[in-house]
Amino acid sequence: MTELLRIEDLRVHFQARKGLIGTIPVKALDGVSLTLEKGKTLAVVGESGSGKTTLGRAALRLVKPTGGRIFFDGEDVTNLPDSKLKKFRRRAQGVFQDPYSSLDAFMSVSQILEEPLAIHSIGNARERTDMIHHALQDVRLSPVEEMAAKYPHMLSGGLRQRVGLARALILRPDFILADEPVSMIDASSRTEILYLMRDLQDTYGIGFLYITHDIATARHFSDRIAVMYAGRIVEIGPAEQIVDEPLHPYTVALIKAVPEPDPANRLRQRPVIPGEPPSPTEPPTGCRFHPRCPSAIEGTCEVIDPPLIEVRPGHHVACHLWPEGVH
Amino acid sequence: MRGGLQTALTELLSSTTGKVGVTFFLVMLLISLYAIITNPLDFGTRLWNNPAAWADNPKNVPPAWTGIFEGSRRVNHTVFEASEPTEVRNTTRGIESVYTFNVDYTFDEAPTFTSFSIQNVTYHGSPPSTSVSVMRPDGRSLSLYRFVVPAPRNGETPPILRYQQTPFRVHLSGEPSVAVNVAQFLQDEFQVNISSSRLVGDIDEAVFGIPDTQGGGFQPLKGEYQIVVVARSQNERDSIEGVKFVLGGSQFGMMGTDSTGRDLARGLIFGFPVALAIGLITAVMATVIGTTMGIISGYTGGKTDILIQRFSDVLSNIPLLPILLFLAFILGQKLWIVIAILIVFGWPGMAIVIRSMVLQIRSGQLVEASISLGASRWRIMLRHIFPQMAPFVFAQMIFFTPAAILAEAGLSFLGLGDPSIPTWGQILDQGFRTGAVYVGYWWWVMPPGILIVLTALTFVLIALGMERVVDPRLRTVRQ
Amino acid sequence: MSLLDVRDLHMHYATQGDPVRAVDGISFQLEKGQALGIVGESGSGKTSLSLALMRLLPSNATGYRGQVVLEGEDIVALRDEEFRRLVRWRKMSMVFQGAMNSLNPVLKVGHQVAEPFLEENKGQKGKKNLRKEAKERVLELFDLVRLPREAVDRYPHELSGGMKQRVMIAMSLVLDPSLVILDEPTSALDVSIQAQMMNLLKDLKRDLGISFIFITHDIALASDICDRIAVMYAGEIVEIGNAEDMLLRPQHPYTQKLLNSIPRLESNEAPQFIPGAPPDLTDPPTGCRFHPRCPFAFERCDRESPPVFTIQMGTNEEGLMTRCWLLDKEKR
Amino acid sequence: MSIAKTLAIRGLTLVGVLFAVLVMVVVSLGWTGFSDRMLTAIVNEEVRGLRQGLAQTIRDVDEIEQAIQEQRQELEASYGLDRPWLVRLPQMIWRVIRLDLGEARTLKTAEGSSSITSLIGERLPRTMLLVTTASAITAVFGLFLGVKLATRVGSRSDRIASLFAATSNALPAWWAGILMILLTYVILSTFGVRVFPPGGMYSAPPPEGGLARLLDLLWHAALPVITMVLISAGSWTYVVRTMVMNTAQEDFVTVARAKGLPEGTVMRNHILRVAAPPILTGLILGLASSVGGAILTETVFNWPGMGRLYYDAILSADETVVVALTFMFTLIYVTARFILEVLYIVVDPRVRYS
Repeated sequence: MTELLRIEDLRVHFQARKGLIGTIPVKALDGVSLTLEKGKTLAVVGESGSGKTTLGRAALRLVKPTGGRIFFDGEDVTNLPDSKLKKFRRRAQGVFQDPYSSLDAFMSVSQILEEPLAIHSIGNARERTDMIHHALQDVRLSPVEEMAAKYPHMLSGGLRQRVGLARALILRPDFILADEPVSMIDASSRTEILYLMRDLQDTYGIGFLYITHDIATARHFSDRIAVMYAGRIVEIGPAEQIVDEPLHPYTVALIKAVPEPDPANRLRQRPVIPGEPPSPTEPPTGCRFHPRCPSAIEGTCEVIDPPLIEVRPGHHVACHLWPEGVH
Repeated sequence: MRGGLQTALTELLSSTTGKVGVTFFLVMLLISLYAIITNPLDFGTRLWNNPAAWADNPKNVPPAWTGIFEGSRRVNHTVFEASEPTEVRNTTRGIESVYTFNVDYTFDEAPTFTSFSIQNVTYHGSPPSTSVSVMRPDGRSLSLYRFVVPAPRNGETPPILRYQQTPFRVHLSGEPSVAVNVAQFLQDEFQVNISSSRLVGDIDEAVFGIPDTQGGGFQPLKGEYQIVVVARSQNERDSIEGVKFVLGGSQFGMMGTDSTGRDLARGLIFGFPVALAIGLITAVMATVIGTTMGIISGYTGGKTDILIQRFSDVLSNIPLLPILLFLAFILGQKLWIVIAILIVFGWPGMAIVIRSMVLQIRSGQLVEASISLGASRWRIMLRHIFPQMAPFVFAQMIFFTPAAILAEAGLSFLGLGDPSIPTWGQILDQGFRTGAVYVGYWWWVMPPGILIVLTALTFVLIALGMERVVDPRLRTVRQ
Repeated sequence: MSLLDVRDLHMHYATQGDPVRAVDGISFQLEKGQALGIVGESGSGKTSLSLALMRLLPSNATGYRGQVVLEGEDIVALRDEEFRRLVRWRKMSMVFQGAMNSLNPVLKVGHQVAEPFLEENKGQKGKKNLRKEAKERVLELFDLVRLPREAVDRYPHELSGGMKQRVMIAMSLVLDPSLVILDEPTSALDVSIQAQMMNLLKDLKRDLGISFIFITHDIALASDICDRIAVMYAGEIVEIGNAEDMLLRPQHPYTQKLLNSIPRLESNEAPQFIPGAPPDLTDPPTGCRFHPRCPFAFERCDRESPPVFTIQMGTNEEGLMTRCWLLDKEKR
Repeated sequence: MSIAKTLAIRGLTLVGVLFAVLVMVVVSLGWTGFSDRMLTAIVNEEVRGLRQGLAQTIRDVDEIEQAIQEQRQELEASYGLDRPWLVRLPQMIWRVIRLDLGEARTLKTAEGSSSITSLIGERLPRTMLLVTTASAITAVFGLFLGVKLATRVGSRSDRIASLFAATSNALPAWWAGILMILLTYVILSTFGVRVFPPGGMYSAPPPEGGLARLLDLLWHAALPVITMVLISAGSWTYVVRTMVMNTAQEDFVTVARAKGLPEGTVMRNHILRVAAPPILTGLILGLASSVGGAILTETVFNWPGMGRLYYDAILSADETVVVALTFMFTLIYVTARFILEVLYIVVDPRVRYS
């Protein structure tokens, strides 16, 4: 397996205003490391404020990292100036959460799909039309001619998101960041988009960074899962292992919080973690999950920040409960 | 839906207010074209503010059409002009060129004045003389006025030219020699004894009437009059090119006249292109600058943003009217200066709104998506951000237009208009300052005001028609 | 007698063309202390149904008709003012979708919760006493929904999304209604907060004996609290029954597909999707409205609208009520 | 951003506005040579007076010339003409900022004082009388009508009101004033009805007695006030209507209705309370800018207020008065803006806490 994207100790801090003149750092990402292999999908699962979206934006170099390194296909792109990013931009694409605001409402589908080709000066008018039609076929938007002439507001959320996918696809990228691509789409059509993404991955060998709050879709549509909490990765490993045998108490809670359609549900209370996620301006000391953790070890968890250690092959967790690994 | 501007136009034409506004606008555009084609560009200095150009017009008279509503017939303003004599007689006393003008006098009152003028006189030898007399319907004939063209000055050699630029013009109604002649006439024909000095002012009543038996006044005498002008010269090469007799009306043209006799209709028509130019130039410039600054400020951020933001904050917080008045006064009453000031104080408000819109758009995912495609910041600003704001910008521009027109009109009304370019505001100002309002010369103050309001309203209506484009909440609900 | 008996309820929206048939002949019953889930995709008319029940008719609503019998009284027949005074919040209240926009940004949340109470008891006691009583009531409710007491003096923007939703729940309970309509009460919340909220609702249902109508697009979430589940499609209820039957033995192809589309955590079974999109409600398909997307559709489905077939499951006497021609044993 | 910071930035901006206006005024006076021309004219005027006086006492022409030269230099020095405007005018700014406004050349108060401070003291209340009365009437009228219309958006009355608003937006104040004079004074008086006087502040001679004088004042103020109301009521109503309409579409208003609150309570507590800050903004801004707009109305109605004073000062090229009044107009406007910022914070908790 060859590595496509490697992120090392990535930090993204923003400045928030506080008081009359003071500012305070918001640590959206605070030391995240991960790798994505070519043609594979890594899901990043977390709740709002966990930093998963910032991670995705940093991976596409939409925000400048405060610290750490980003390697794309072996090349360090962490601090490349905008002028030298064009090659990277051609190979790394994004599909964004909001199918309503991520497409230009004043452009037709064919104009939207022509944008990337125009930006990178690819093909002549004829070739571009062919490429556009091909991309539309790829995302199963048919009839192609008819769809190309439509404007975004004529399409449903699901169809718009396919246009977004086609736009990302038309440059034949090696990497696509999919930031909550289905969270604003009806449950019944979510699966369809996710299957489509998987088919495209199989056809073109694209590596996906799939950012989601929904661990259930992550289980079915990714190879590995990283669970984020308060700007950190708390657990990362093979998708099925993470869901079937979660190690971090937060992962456990997250999985238990997801309702499955079961008539017995209503007769029992759901095990939940109390409280709300911490403010990113003042994260708790030690393990950031400790104030909400049911298994917090007093004297340890609030003091020592647990490192991410490999407890099983390819399965890392940052928790004091697993000091030596699982055997 | 293709492009923001086209959406805006479609939406605009689908609303009633929009349709009315656009129709008004097109009519105004046509009138403006007509005004520009039919008038010299230095209309203001050459005609409008040149009293000589309006000397033959009656002063302060209402529009001709108002006569319809009157019980008695008022005098139509009539100008009789001839460049060729009706008849040339060779007499013992010289060559007599006779110019006759027939007047069908059916009015219930005397003319407001009568005047006589000649132009382009050429003579060789002794100067020609002219005389004006009237043949009345009652068969009586009255010799009014006699005039001898001034003799050559020392050193002048024939041909002697006179009255080339400005015609020789005599206001018969106020001319003492005419009064003497008329007094004589009254004495001879009606045995009415009025001294010539008392008759001045009543000359036209006497000429076009018969003395009242009871009072001291005159009754208008209706019927065919003939004005006979005889020019007598001694040389057959002598010539008079323009002979003019004006029967001063008590009503005039489409819009009446002001206190200097100016044809208000012409001034009002000329006001159309001026008002449109003021409004559109100001609005286009202010919106273009405002939009550019707003987009740059919002998208670039950082120091540029703070600089533009503070600058426009300061400018937009300045109370406009006092400053406008002050600057127009100090920098001189030039239209372009007024337009420049309006632009300078107009764009910041626009820039502030555009900036906040850009910030909103920038926080949306479209910009992020475009960056990740590799688009340059200029491409994003031009292709993605600007089109989204285009309808709003367009609407703002339309909204700005009446504001500029009203501001200029206000300034003109305070006497700070550009005298070389007449505007509706200036006409109103003159009407107000000469007291036209208090004596009820409505035709002087109403039409320019109505035109200002109509013009402003045109743009307000168009802007209202675009409300739906600008405020998405009002767009037709899509299910 | 059921707590709520809805019979043939309609509400359409006027458009420039044909009306949108958002609620098109809905009938169901709800027993006291029970929770009924109304599940459907967006555009199925489920939110319109809640507005129709609360009689919060949008300005372009037309054809509002049918019967809504609440505690024995047909509230559709009431005049607007009577409905406001007698029914709203007193018998039936609602927790709206999107707590962030449902609270007035310039009023303290405590006051907003107390408002219906103050209105209800207006003029009965001294102003001061009423204020005090209202405050006590609000504090009691805040305890009940597990909100910190000091939150009463906060403005909405000072609270997190979860806290705002708790405020909304407290508000819905202030006049002790017998029925609370919950319209996607957790859809904007994170899963862990959502789970907290569902636990709270379960407690309230058990402790206060309140009946819920729980509106959601997520049938799994509905299973968390609902005794009965109704599935809506294109303005109609296509299947309704108790939670066991609906979740384990659904008869309507749409319900089956809806269940299959959920990615399961506990099994490796791959989720399925329903091809196509929900129909345009200004011009719904002829016959069964689901037939263009239905894998089992046959000729009759296109022609005739299926009636309700009641299927006895043996587990209980009530059974499933399903609108599908597949269940027509005789004429198949 | 904290409130203190927001207010500080706003305050600084507004001080910047004052400063910018003064600099602009001074630069345009100096750079165009206007100031020099005006001052030279004054000096020449005084010198001519001097020459006449000297001619009677001194015989020798050269002696006179010399004496006059000395006097002229003294005068020029006292007016600052011996220094370039870049040096002279900043002192003027500094004086004005300290509210030491100086003396008017020809304009005087009724008591004969030519101090600009007392001129403003005399004129400002008269302007405020017009402006505040008109604004109060407009505000009340607009609020009632606007709220009414917002409840029936799209109805016939709504459309009529929109049209009225559009027209009133397009109606210049001074022309409306002229129309008013034409209508009430000219036309009605031809039928022998004397409704309102066409201008001025008191009848000539003013009636004796406090009450009679007050009534006379109000009688004279009526026409200008009606005019001001007429031109601002339309757009104001429309603004209120739109704000109320926008707020009424918010979700929390639906919630308030669902709570069974009576329509009146919903309107008061949930719609108006939320729409109040922008409405208040509009009101105060309208008030502040109508002080400047009063220049036109006061000119039409010959009302001796601040606006008329400014106009007269400009016509008589009284530099000191123009600078002082420009500063005052800006000061009033800027103060109103600042009060607005503070009020906003009081009214809207969202601003207070964010």
